[in-house]
Amino acid sequence: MLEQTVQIVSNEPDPTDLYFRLVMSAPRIAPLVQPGQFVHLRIQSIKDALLRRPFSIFQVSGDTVSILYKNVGKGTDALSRMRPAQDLSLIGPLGHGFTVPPPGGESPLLVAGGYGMAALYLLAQRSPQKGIVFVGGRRRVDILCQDEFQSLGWEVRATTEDGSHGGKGLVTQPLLAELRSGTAGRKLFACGPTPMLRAVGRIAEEFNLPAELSMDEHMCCGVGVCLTCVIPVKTGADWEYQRTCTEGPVFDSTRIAWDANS
Amino acid sequence: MLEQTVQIVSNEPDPTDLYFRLVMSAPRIAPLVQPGQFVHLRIQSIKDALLRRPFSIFQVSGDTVSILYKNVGKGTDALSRMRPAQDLSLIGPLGHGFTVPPPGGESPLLVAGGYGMAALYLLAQRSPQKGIVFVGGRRRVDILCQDEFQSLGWEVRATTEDGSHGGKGLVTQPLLAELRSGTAGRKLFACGPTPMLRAVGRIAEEFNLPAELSMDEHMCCGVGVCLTCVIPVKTGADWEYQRTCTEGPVFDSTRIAWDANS
Amino acid sequence: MNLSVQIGTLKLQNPVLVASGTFGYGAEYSELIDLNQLGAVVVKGIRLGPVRGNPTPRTVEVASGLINAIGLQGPGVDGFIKKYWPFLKLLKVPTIINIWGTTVEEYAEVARRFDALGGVGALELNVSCPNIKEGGAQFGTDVKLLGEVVAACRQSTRLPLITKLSPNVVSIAPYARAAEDAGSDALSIMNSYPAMAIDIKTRKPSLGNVTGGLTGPCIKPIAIKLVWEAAAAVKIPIIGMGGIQTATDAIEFLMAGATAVAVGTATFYEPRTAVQVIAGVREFMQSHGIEDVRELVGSVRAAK
Amino acid sequence: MNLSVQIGTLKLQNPVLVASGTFGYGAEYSELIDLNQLGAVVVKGIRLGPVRGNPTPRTVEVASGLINAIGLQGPGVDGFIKKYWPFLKLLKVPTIINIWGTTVEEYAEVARRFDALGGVGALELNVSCPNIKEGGAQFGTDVKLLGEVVAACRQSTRLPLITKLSPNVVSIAPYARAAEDAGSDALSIMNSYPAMAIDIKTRKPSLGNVTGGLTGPCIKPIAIKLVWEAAAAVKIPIIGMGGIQTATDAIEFLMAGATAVAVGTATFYEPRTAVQVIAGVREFMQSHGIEDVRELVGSVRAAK
Ligand SMILES: Cc1cc2nc3c(=O)[nH]c(=O)nc-3n(C[C@H](O)[C@H](O)[C@H](O)COP(=O)(O)OP(=O)(O)OC[C@H]3O[C@@H](n4cnc5c(N)ncnc54)[C@H](O)[C@@H]3O)c2cc1C
Ligand SMILES: Cc1cc2nc3c(=O)[nH]c(=O)nc-3n(C[C@H](O)[C@H](O)[C@H](O)COP(=O)(O)OP(=O)(O)OC[C@H]3O[C@@H](n4cnc5c(N)ncnc54)[C@H](O)[C@@H]3O)c2cc1C
Ligand SMILES: Cc1cc2nc3c(=O)[nH]c(=O)nc-3n(C[C@H](O)[C@H](O)[C@H](O)COP(=O)(O)O)c2cc1C
Ligand SMILES: Cc1cc2nc3c(=O)[nH]c(=O)nc-3n(C[C@H](O)[C@H](O)[C@H](O)COP(=O)(O)O)c2cc1C
Ligand code: FES
Ligand code: FES
Repeated sequence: MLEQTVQIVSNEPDPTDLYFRLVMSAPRIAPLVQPGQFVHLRIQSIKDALLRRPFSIFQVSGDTVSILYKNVGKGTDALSRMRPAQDLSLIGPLGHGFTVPPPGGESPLLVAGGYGMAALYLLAQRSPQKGIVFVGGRRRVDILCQDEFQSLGWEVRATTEDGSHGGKGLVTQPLLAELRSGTAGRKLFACGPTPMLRAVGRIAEEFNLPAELSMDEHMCCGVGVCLTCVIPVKTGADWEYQRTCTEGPVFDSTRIAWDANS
Repeated sequence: MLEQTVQIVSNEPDPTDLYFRLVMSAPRIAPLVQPGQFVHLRIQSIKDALLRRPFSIFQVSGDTVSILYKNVGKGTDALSRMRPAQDLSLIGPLGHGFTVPPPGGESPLLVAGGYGMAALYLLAQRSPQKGIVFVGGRRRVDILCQDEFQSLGWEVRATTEDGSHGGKGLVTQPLLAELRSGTAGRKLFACGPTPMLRAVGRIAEEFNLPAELSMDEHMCCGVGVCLTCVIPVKTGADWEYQRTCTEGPVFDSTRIAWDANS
Repeated sequence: MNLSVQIGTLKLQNPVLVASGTFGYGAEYSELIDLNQLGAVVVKGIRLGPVRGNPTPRTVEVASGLINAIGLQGPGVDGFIKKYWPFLKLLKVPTIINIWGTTVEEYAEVARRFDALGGVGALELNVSCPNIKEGGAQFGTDVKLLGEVVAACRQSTRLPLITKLSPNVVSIAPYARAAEDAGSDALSIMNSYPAMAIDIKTRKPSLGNVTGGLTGPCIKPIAIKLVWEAAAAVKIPIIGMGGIQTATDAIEFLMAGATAVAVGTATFYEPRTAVQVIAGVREFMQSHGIEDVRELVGSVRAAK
Repeated sequence: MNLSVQIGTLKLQNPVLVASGTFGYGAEYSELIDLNQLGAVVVKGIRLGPVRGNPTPRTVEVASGLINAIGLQGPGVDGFIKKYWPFLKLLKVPTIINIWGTTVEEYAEVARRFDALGGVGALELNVSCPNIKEGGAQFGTDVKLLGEVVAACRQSTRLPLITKLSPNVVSIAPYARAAEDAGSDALSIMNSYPAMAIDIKTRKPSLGNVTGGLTGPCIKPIAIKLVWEAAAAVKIPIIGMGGIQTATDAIEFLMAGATAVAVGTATFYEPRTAVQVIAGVREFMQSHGIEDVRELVGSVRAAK
């Protein structure tokens, strides 16, 4: 974990101006990155707002680290207005990421919702086994980096809720179809909105498969001191709150005490 | 008084990057301006700070209004980073300005300290009588628009505290010298830091001359509702607080109750 | 679509007011906004006689806020009636008069005077100005005194009475109830919070009065909490204020339990804030299919 | 040039601490800053047994600030000693332990346990957490209970005792004096201020706990005022905190009467804040020819 002032190399919108790819020059941080880790960015130009914003590390290439973000609010909006050569303060890499499947190990099935795809790219890239990535979104624009995954030699099965791209429906439907055709030696890796993660957790349980889920919780410090980002995690018969920024964001799905908090 | 979103035409620093001339396109406001009035600018890019900042109107030309400002803090610093074509919200023209000498009336002597010169330019331009402008500053760079005043046909007598330009000393020294050579039909108009204004007030009293002083008080609303910007003003034998943003900034020097507040 | 709300017997065309002390006596902003669009105009605090106010500096800007120590400068009842009432009484929207005194009797007398004036929309009792030594604040932080001052005003006027509570208390509920029990028709929450700043260059307090009252967006989270608690404690309507800049802020207050809101400090930097807030509330209602603004009031608690 | 200050018998190499709950148990930030540069490390509040904490969401960002309702999640005394103490006891700078309980006896017992541990720099009694129903806050808003809890801890330990006062009172002076009279060696001012936010999209409180505590730059003017008032009321040193982001902020607290300061929320967005503040205070002293940081303490009042 380092704090570094990084320079923006590029900050490109998709055709709908909704998702952006931000490439930063971060030579000391790039070599340390593990799949599923994130960076914590300070966006100085947000009016009145102080906190950093967490983003999964999308790609690492030489000295650069990139993220793929959605413009959803004041921080991401201010970020979207930043230009090459401007500076950002970055803390990273942070968090406990995905377990890269060992050579000859389980065959990975990735499940992504929306910008969750970004968090899975490095895993796909570094996994010795190629597998299938199931991606879902509301509309066509929410299916983010299908080409990149395909270039890595992965099969992509896309679904959209409005049917504008791939199958119509939820990402878990083609996943279920695939698992019904055989589960031996499979492992699930998922990142996306909490309801999707929960559904993937249930499917893993049903098919008795291992699954690693990258949890999406609001964060504040990003380094484990403030205890904002906790989720209930089983400890024997009981449960406790653990931090998604340090113990996570990736948790083994069997450890999550989904109903503890309600 | 209007509130208008105005576009920046230019925002040029002097060679020392300390003073800036900001020209704005403000077609509805420009025709209304009287000498000594000011505008109240909202600088959206100041981090965490909310209030508008007041600046004397320096020049009016066609559809444009300009100010001459010194970079002294977070607001003026943010302003100095703004570029042509960017927008500002402006309220103006505000305040009660200088009385333009009537044709054939008193011969005006202007006294300016630092950016106080900006507030006096329109008066010099619109005055049917030309006169002398006494300008003072700490260093050469603080003598701001000598050329412009000379182009209007005014005589400029500059003093700097360090002697790097004009006479060495305070602006009141050449003023006193001039008044000792004759006072008949003279009137003083001054804008600058409070100690200078006070000295000018004393001189006016000593020589029994009329004087209009543009008072420099911290402002908040700029339009007379918050009662931030008050100075003690004589009312018969007593005094009351009056607003520099509405009753002022220009006051007749004999009306100011300098010692009331202490 | 209904935006109107009721404060005691006073009907407001919409729930967005301006806060006392941030809108002068109405006329000042009339060149910049159409006052008749507001829910009501609330004027700067008035006591019986004229008040000179505090020495300068009187305000200082802080992070997302402002500290002020104006010291309730004002013309007194007679000065107000002479100078400002002729303009205000012609407005189509009601004028709410913010009043204060240094004794219970003075409050009551000022109330009587405005009752006699005729045409006043309501009286707002300021028992919570932190910037005056001899008045205001002690009434707002002593439950018994608060009850007395409200009761005395209640006996002096039939105008709707709004009590403006002090935020500077351990718990606001007893004060809210004391005002309700003494006959207040509504509560205003909150006034500014006691605060201070120092200029490290001059090594002096930034304000002539040393301490002042904090307002602006920085206090909104405190104000929301106080409105939330007071709304659970009383049945009378609450006018919520503290840091409102946008319709979102205003709706937050309504959902917390306020029946109306007031825009204060934001007017200083964006004079059109109150009218923008009205438009924004209307838009929100439209896009959410809300027929009556009163459906929003307290809707967070209702949803629990 | 002297930067060191004294809190009871505890000598600090400089007056800049980190605030409890914003620095975990020290180790977390050790990769980003050199902890041995700090005046002291102050750890997250600890009670006798482990505490699960509040449901999420636990923090929400507001204008120039943060509201938190963590609910004092923690490992309890034994868990802390096992998991975090081995790291902390090796630091060259002292560790101050922030403690709390739900009864006077529990406070005293926790104090005894840390007294017995050996090597602790000081204890900070948190009597002011707004986010726990059964504990904390009621001790901070009741002068008598406050005196009792401080006295009980005083009898349980010879470690320097710092009482962290609640800002949520009408006047802080009586509380400051009660803590001093009961044997507290110093005061910490201030804890977070009760606050709330609502998400108008979901129509729910933004925090799982409904209400929380406001911190960050937005509360600095409130904190400065409280330090200013407390400093006039007591002779014991004050640790000032609330919204410190820069050396200028820290110096403002010192001038108001604080002997030391703590950086809280700012660490979350700028982990190096505390070390930057130390460097900035040193620079200010240099450029103003100040030999001893204690010359700054209370220098605004002294200048009056
Ligand atoms: C570990 C982690 C990895 C992330 N990776 C990515 C990524 O690769 N790409 C990406 O676009 N976003 C990612 N996010 C989400 C991203 O952090 C938020 O979208 C961002 O902080 C919103 O900031 P804002 O100021 O624009 O929005 P705000 O104005 O603060 O909020 C706008 C909306 O976003 C919601 N929001 C705020 N924080 C989060 C959050 N942490 N998760 C979900 N919703 C949130 C708010 O509740 C609100 O509805 C990640 C979050 C976490 C915790
Ligand atoms: C009627 C009027 C006309 C003015 N005309 C001009 C002008 O033509 N050109 C120009 O450069 N400036 C002018 N000023 C001053 C200008 O408003 C301030 O310099 C500006 O507001 C500082 O903002 P800031 O955010 O940069 O400084 P801040 O960071 O707010 O403060 C920096 C320093 O400036 C001081 N300061 C703040 N406000 C004022 C003020 N009103 N007067 C003096 N000092 C202040 C502060 O005390 C502080 O020491 C005028 C002020 C008034 C009241
Ligand atoms: C400069 C100023 C003057 C004020 N004067 C009064 C007053 O005379 N009477 C009163 O009850 N409240 C007064 N207030 C308090 C406001 O009415 C309001 O309660 C407070 O500012 C909170 O709202 P805001 O954060 O939107 O400003 C004043 C506030 C400010 C900033
Ligand atoms: C997330 C968070 C957790 C906190 N936890 C504690 C705590 O355990 N004990 C305590 O006494 N204060 C706690 N505080 C209060 C801080 O120590 C400090 O008093 C307050 O944050 C004001 O300083 P700041 O504005 O610099 O943050 C906490 C504050 C925050 C933001
Ligand atoms: S975000 Fe602070 S502990 Fe995880
Ligand atoms: S600045 Fe508000 S009255 Fe003058």
